[in-house]
Amino acid sequence: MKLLYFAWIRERTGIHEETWPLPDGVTSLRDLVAALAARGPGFAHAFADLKQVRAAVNQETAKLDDPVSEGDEVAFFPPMTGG
Amino acid sequence: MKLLYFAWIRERTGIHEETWPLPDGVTSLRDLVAALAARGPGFAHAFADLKQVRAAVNQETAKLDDPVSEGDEVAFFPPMTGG
Amino acid sequence: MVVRVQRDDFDIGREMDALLAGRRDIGGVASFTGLVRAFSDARNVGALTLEHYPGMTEKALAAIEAEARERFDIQASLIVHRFGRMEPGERIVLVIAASAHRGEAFRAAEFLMDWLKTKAPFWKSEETPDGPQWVEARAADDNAVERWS
Amino acid sequence: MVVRVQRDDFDIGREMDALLAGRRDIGGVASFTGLVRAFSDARNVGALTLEHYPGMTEKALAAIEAEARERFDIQASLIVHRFGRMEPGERIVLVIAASAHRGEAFRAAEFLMDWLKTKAPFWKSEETPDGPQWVEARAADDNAVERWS
Repeated sequence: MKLLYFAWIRERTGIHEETWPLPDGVTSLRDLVAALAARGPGFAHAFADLKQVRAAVNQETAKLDDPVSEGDEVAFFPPMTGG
Repeated sequence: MKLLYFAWIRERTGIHEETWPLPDGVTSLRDLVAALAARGPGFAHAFADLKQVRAAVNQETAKLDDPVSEGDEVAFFPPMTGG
Repeated sequence: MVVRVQRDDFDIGREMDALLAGRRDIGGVASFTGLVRAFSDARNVGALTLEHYPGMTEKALAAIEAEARERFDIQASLIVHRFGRMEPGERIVLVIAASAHRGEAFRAAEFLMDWLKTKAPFWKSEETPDGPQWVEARAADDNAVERWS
Repeated sequence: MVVRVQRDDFDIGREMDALLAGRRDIGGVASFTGLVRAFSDARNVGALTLEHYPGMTEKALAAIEAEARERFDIQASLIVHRFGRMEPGERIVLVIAASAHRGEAFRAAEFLMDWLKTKAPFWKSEETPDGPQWVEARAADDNAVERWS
């Protein structure tokens, strides 16, 4: 799957964009966040406070319990501050 | 005094701007309107429905019972439709 | 603070740039541009002629702007109102309100327009298939002004 | 209907003219321009850098505009949002809403701005005396917590 990180989530993971294989047993965004947070301290820090994390699946805003599958583009970012 | 007429009041009186001596006994806008309405059919028509007439004395919006005196600039016009 | 009454058209970008030149404290700028519509109250309008009261108009616009600055937290504002003959699609009036905060800017711009409609000495005559017709003041505009009083 | 995401500045007069070219049914056009302020939450801001999510941003802006057209009686609308680094006084965002009636134009423009703040994937980083700081979403504007939890 394609993963994207923005703003301070990008800074903490140290990655803007990557291709990552969907781990076994991961079916929801919640599962994916748990798997990512286990990748190292930067990722753990990025996902430490889920109240501050938003996500999109295939460029549509998504909820934690929404499904994810191989081939999806999943993005993580803080609350938006446009305008 | 200086008298000004705008929009359909100007059309009915046939005058845009004139100098007119303050008639004897005229102390309020209400008196002035009565004196003007007696000047002829065009003036009578212009002031036939006072609900549709607004006035300004010395370029400030005025009420019918406001005073007028020689030397004033008095304007008559319909409700404003700017913007 | 700018008020202007003129026959000529205006350029909103240039007006805004001039109003805000050198400012670094403005977060948002709300504007409203009024245009001549080809239809008004279900009748065709070929063109509009705006008559005004030179001298009083400028004072009335300045008073409206002062009132807006009294009521709203705005750092800059502008009113430009045209007179004379204008065809459908042409610009009639521009108001701009600039503030640190967007809500105040929107509120002030709408206030400026509401008051302009009933407190500035302009009168519109429309060219219609039945000849020229003076535009009547709308009850809706009177209500809009009452909102603010 | 126009939505655009770009690094370059925009000219509000030119945008409005292009949006309304040939129209004769528009009575009023409300606009809002957001600018970089030199002060934000009582701290000095030297400049702002806007990051966005290319691809999703355009979709989000189009969805916001479609929602505005659903809710308000508007005949034309535009959103232009910049990204990249901008200094105080520079323009960040422009929204325009055009309608036969001024109330609808104002309402739609304000709606576009409100939704842009929380539903378009932009993130602001401010250059402050203490180094770069990500701008935090205002609790009052952000109902996304419910969606997410």
